[in-house]
Amino acid sequence: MTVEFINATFPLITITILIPIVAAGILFFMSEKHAKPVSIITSLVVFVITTYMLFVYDYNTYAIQFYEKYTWIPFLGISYEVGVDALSLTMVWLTAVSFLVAFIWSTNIEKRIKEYFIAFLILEAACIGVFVSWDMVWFYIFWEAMLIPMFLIIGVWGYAERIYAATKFFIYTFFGSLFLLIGVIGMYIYQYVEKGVLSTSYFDLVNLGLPFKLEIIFFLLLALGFAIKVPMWPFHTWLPAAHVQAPTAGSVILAAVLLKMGTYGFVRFSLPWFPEASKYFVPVMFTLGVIAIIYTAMMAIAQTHIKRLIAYSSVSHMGFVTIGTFALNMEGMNGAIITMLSHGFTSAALFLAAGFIYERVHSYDIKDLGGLARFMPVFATLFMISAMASAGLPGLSGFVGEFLALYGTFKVSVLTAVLAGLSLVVGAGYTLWLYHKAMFKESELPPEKIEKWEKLKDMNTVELLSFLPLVIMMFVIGLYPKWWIELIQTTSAAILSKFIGG
Amino acid sequence: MEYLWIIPFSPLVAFIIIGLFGYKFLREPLSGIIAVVGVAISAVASIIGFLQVASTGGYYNLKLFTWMPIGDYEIAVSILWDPLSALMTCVVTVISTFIFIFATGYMKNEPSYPRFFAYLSLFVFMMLMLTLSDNLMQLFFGWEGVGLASYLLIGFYHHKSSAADAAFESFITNRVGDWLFLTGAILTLATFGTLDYLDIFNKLPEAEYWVITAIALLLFGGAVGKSAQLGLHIWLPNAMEGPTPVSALIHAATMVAAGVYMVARLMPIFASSDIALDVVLFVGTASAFIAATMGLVQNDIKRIIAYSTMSQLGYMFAAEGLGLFKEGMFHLTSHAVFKALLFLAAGSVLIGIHHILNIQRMGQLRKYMPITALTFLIGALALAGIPPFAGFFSKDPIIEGAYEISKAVWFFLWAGAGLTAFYIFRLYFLAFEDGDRLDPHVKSHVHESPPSMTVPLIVLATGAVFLGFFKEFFSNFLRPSLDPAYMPFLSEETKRLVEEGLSRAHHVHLADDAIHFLIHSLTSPVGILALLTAIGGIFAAWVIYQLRKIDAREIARTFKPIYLLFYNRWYFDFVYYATFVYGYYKFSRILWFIGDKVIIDGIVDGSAKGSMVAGDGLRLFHSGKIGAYITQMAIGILIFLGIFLLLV
Amino acid sequence: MELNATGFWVFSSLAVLSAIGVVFFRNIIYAVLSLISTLIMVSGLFFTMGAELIGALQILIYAVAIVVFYVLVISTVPEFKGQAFETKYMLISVPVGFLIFLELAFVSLYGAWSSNTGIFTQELIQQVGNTKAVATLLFTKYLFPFEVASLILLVAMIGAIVIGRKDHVIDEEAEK
Amino acid sequence: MVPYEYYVALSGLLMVLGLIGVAIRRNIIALLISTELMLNAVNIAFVAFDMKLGEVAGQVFVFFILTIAAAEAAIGLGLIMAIYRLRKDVDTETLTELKQ
Amino acid sequence: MSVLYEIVAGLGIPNFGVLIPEIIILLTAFVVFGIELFTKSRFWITTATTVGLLLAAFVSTQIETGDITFYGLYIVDTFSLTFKTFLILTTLFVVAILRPYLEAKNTYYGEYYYLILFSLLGMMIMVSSASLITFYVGIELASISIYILAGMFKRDYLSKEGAFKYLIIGGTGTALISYGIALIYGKTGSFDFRAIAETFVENNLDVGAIGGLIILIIGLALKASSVPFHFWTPDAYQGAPTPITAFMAVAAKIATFAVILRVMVEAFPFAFETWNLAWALLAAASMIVGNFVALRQDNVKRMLAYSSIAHSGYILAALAAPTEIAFTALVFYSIVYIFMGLGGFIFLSMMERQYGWRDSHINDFKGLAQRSPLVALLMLIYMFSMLGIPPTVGFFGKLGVFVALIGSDIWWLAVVLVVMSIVSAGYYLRVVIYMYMYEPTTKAKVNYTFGEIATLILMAGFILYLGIYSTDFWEISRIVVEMLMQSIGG
Repeated sequence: MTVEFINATFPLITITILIPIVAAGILFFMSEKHAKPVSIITSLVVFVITTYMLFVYDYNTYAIQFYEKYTWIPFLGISYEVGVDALSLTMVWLTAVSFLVAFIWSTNIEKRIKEYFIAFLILEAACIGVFVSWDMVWFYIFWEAMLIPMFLIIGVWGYAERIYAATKFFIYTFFGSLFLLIGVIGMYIYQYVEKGVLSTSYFDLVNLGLPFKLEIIFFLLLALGFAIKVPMWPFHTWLPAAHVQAPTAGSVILAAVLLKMGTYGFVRFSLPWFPEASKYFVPVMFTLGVIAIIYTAMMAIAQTHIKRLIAYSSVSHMGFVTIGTFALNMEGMNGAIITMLSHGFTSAALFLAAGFIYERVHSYDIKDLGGLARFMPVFATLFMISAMASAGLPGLSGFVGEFLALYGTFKVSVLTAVLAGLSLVVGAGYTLWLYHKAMFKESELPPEKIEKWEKLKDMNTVELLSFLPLVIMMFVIGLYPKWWIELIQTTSAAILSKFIGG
Repeated sequence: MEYLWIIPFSPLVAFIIIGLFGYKFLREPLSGIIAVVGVAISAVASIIGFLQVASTGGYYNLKLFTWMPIGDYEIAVSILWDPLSALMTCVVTVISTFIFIFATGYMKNEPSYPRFFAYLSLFVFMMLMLTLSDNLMQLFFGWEGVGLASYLLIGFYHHKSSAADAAFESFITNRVGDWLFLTGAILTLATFGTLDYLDIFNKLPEAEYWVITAIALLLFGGAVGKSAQLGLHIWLPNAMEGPTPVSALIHAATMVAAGVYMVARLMPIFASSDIALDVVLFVGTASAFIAATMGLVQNDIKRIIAYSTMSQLGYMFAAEGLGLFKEGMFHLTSHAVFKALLFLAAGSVLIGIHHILNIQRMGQLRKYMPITALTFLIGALALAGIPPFAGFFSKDPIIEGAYEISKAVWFFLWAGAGLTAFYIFRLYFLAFEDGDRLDPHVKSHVHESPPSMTVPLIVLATGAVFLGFFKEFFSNFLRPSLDPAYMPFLSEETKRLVEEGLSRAHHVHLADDAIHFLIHSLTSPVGILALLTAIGGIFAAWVIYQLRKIDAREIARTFKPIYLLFYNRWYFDFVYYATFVYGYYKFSRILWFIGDKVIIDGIVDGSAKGSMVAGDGLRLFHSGKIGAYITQMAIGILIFLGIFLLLV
Repeated sequence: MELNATGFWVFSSLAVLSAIGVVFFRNIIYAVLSLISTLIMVSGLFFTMGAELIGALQILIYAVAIVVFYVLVISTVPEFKGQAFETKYMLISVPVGFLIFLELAFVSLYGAWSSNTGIFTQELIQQVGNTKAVATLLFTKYLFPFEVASLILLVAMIGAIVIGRKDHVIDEEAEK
Repeated sequence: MVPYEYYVALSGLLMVLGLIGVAIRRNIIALLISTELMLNAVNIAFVAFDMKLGEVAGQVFVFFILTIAAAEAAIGLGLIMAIYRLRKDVDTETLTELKQ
Repeated sequence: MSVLYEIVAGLGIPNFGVLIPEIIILLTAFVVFGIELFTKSRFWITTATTVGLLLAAFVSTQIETGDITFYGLYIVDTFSLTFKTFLILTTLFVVAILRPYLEAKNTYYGEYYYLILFSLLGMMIMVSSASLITFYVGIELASISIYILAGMFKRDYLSKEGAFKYLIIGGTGTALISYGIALIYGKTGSFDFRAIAETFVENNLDVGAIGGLIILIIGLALKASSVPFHFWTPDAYQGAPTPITAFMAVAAKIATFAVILRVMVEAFPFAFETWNLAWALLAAASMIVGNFVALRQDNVKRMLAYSSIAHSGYILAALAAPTEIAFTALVFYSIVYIFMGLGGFIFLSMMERQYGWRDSHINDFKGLAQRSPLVALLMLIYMFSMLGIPPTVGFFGKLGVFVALIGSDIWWLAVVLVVMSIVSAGYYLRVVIYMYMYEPTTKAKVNYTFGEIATLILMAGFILYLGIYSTDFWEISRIVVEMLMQSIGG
């Protein structure tokens, strides 16, 4: 894999990472009332910058663009190295959108406002950092740094069992990432011993030519870290716990951005670094992916807690990303990336919807809900679109990625694709089950409750503003995926260059 | 012919306008009018297109824009305008127009009036995307889209549990079919590298037989779901929870017909595989018969018609399985007309008697609603296959053709026809004739429906009467799409392959001309038998329900097991509920508890607890007593020193 | 030489016996007295090895100065009434100790110890005398540690005073 | 001449006895005494090695050990006095407020 | 006579020039002693100590040319100077927060100041030692001063109990170290590291050599509070006045690690296989026991004591590999541990003065973030740094150790380190959880003096700054280790 670099004339990416941190620092010394506007403006600026990058990015040839590199710790061969390719860029952009949405939504937060926004701003910087870092140590720094604010967000602003959930989230992911770290260090040492190069740069580690046995070991070490983050079955149990307890905006970020880090890791590192091991583990990954899709779909339908249901659905969707990635062909890879992007929007929207319902009805239990569609038609419509996008309705974002991933997988393993395709049924099952129970089906509730709900207000401007971008994106991706596929095409090809040649 | 893009997008525009401004600005009459205008524009456009094709022949393929590139192949949003799609589009738009007009009357004073018309427009848009598509992906888009729209429409009264449940059920059941369909589409893409029909057809000779069979069967799986054929039919009767125009729309012309249309559209694929045709035939025949038996004993006015739909769709599939694609499509067309008529008439009845659905509680409605009764009667006669109504000309060729090809199939189709005549007239007699069982309170309000509803009834009734005589026109018209010898877009090789596949229909020699056909069937024994059976069915219904010579309950008691089997819909619903609904849910709950909570979380939380226990255990060594400390250290020294002395 | 060997066996056996006494005498006074005995025996061993200066220091510092401390403290602290030994530790640590001794003995007996590498030689020491040799080394080469050792004693003195004294100031405050 | 190894072994024995003393005694004064015993034991080894090496550096070290033993004894006794004053108790088994 | 004269005359005069920092510390101690004796002015005692320390730190950074002086007993090189500077700075921070604590606890003594200085002097001698004798007296000067400091809490029984346990077990350790030295002396006939290194070569490692080395290692491990010789640590740390605990946990630890590194590398460079394994075992045991037990502590001070045992394990794990990068990692981790350790204990020392604070029980932390966000944030940074989460410097400490271990293929220890790091999350997070996720029981704001808050912010600042840009510290560590390796010839 030979890579070209287009150096940044202006350190745009560094600035993008720094903006939220600086804003958080400033916020620490400001009064509470400034927290909301400052954060929203900050995320808006980040959004504008990343959108600008999205348009300036040249997707015709594969090159790392907006590339910056500075020596950092020469003793250990660590550099500061950032840049984007289409995969990074889409993820960064997804991050920017998700945070913008989360910040807009969070204007209804009343408890410990300043700390809340500081935590989110730092989280934003860390999330962007993960996707743009090409130096493994920096990647790891951002990867881990994001645990701290997320831990606080779940633990401080969460619900009753927040401490258990936050701790579980933290320790579980920490567990995975330490093995990831060992794996990376192992490769780094191998490189030093075999080639005499002391570097943690991605581009130096990518062409190591490891012996097969070592590939397997390192693949497993890295995969453990990524699999927990994704989360793949059977490492998924932290996710429902964390989602259930996290505040709405926290869930949004968790689902939209944090889960992507795991799949991003698989795409970015596992495949190019360990081509042989990746091929070797394809059956395992397919099995896990299919289990994730079907088993967690069953888990989802067994839930009565809205957020837990959506959380399980996330695991299920991530199964598509897994199988798409390990199909090791262009369609699968494009599908995986598009699914990542799409899931970012749909799951964010669904969690917003859950939060919205809680705002109005003060319950997350679908047994307490029913018939809300009648009182809140606008919300019902947006929720319906999100649910359908999540269930993979053609024309909305979810389908594009799933179809491509399925097609890519089908070319490799028919059985996997057929079983994964079953998600069309079971996925629609739990999504509509949720919608059905919460929004329709009014008659099972006591009438006095319904009477109380007559006064429920439909979405206000702020809520609409946070919801709309997501819904628009679902349509944009779903109705015109061509643009996105062209954007990521060269990147997918580059990532798969060791598998499909060229 | 670029104007064809108007056809799908005019309802879409209507949908968007109503969706955005419906509640705020348009409200009651205006939303409906916009919807009607939207669909009417499509209807006009499609009729123009239809006539153009009818006059010039040939086909027209328009690519609107690329949706998604997959490798070298680009999936495009496009229009394929040939006789088949033209016919289907016309049927959809024209029937929809009447249903829309009817709905403006039916939905009067409904609070969610704009929403209803928005959904209707969306539905039509999706249906048109389906019919106009030139590739499987766009077809699937429309396919799923009508699923969504029907979900929304069936669940229109979503505060009612039954409606919400029915919508949910319909969507999920459809999704099972869609799963198979999508798999088929993916297999197609993987095999042929394209999803465009025309390319697929021309590449057919290159593919292996079993691959084509698999593709055909998987795609047919989708059709089974969408057209509510046996196995995935359970949603259809429950879908009657939607407002009646919806039932008419879904059941008459559009959604359920999509499966039939799809099989006809992909005729070369199906024709290339015997097994596929046999499966289509089998499923169609079984559905035709079983649905008819189920319809015999229902009491819900709309459900009876629903079962009849399922049954009639079975006839269409059976026709396709027999290789009689043109006959299948013709039956689809005529069925669309008279089924829409029946449903709308039923809707008119329901408006009149305030939504009492049970036919046992109706009676003598003809007195109060003469137009409705008459139009319903026409529809019923058409359905029963009495000449000269449309149903006769479209259904009888199927039964007679079946006789030429397979006696077993013919037997079930023939028996089904008898049952059809019986149950539809059972409905007619119980509702419109017979004794006066109406609630007196209701009776004082019964009235004939307003013109917005009766006019469509009359128009459709006219259609049901005369449509049959256009048999020859349709046959000729459809030839460039369904007769391999005439199909312009097929390569020679494919033509040969397809003709070989359709050879089973070769010894069926039925007259295309309506009059000749009528004469022929009145002279041939098979034709006479079929006609007599239909009349016999009507007669039986008359004897039992009008004259009351035979007690229906007595028959039920005598054949109790069979009655129960029919009444409980062959226990399909029961078994499905027990396994796929309740069983799946319970199994999921148990799996959640055991798999996630006990095993996985047990390990995860267990390791945390284990650490705590280890901590507590190790704590005990720090007893605070110097003696204990030194003793432990001494042990440490002993072991530590020992290890290294041994290593030296 | 014979004298030295006899001296070794006598002093060492007595040293071990008194050491056992230090450990196992219930009465703390006896233990202290045993300690004195051990120290004197050890100093006797030093003499048998020809280390006169250290032997003398041993008696001076230990047997006289330190043990007096102990006696003083014991006289302040009343008689110890509890059980002298903790049985459970005894059961473990005596055999463990024995095994450690075996290890140490193994090390001592089988270690290949080096001989004569330093500045001094046996002859030289005999020539100038042990005391002179030690003293010369202590005040030349090992002057720095010697100074630090003095500092340690200073610190220990301060420490003993700080810790051992009564906190008058606080007591007064408490009375207020 | 008695082999110097015997002296070293003897030093080990006294060392271990001191260790056992610290482990089993309950009177904190006895603990301190046992510590003294251990420190003393080392002295024998140093002098014995001196004998073997024909050196005197070991004896210099012994001097430092003596100093340190004295210093520790001083502080230890001070602590014992303080503990006794605060608790009126010198039993290791009961002076265990800091534990686990 | 003449022979002795020759010997003495050949020795020459020692170079006092390189001893200026030590002399300054010694003089400062005596000055403080004098002030305490005559005026008892607390202000002047503090000022004099601070000025002396600053001066010493300044001087120690100014010494450029090292030397081996006092007849090969005392070495001043980059290694020792670096550690001395950091030790002096550590002491400075402890002194900066000492007075408010002592006054609040009614345990003020002037003696604290000069005993700390004496202890510091002992540590400086330790890290500068070129001979086992110097090392021995240094470690004893430091230890004995600390015994006293730990037991000086006025009228506080716990302090005495802790100090007494420390004394007895530390005395045992001293005896073990001396015994080890005796055996090594018997093996090599010398106390000088270089002379020892010449004898401890591969074909000469018999029972005696290994026995001596191992017993010395046991003694050192005891001083470094490594399991299973750690038993004094929690008790002594908990009993001692908290600033003194900070001093013990940071300065004494760092000096011990430094001296362990020096002794191992300079005196036993060719016995590395033995001590690698020895330290690996000790490190693993320390990590396991320290972390597991810390998990069940409700007293945060005691928890931090166990955590410091665990950190000994992490740091000593670097000694499992005989490579330059491992030693560098050890030096780096030792140095940066100063910031975390000081931060944590100084935080406790500050909090102990607050109203309603019961001996640092975990419940006292409830809702601290709402009472004083800044203070809670600082503690959060320390906790995450100890846990090793980037962007704090604790991560780089562990990263270095990981690189060292994996670089030498010691996977098992790396895995133990990983698993134990995860276990450690359990108790570090607990503190954060109590601070941030519980409601406060009191509304009182935290009062602090300028010295305390400045120190805490400085520590947190360093942790974050180094978490992002640790290049300079890696360079320092690298140079230090390079010098150390050069002295034994690579």
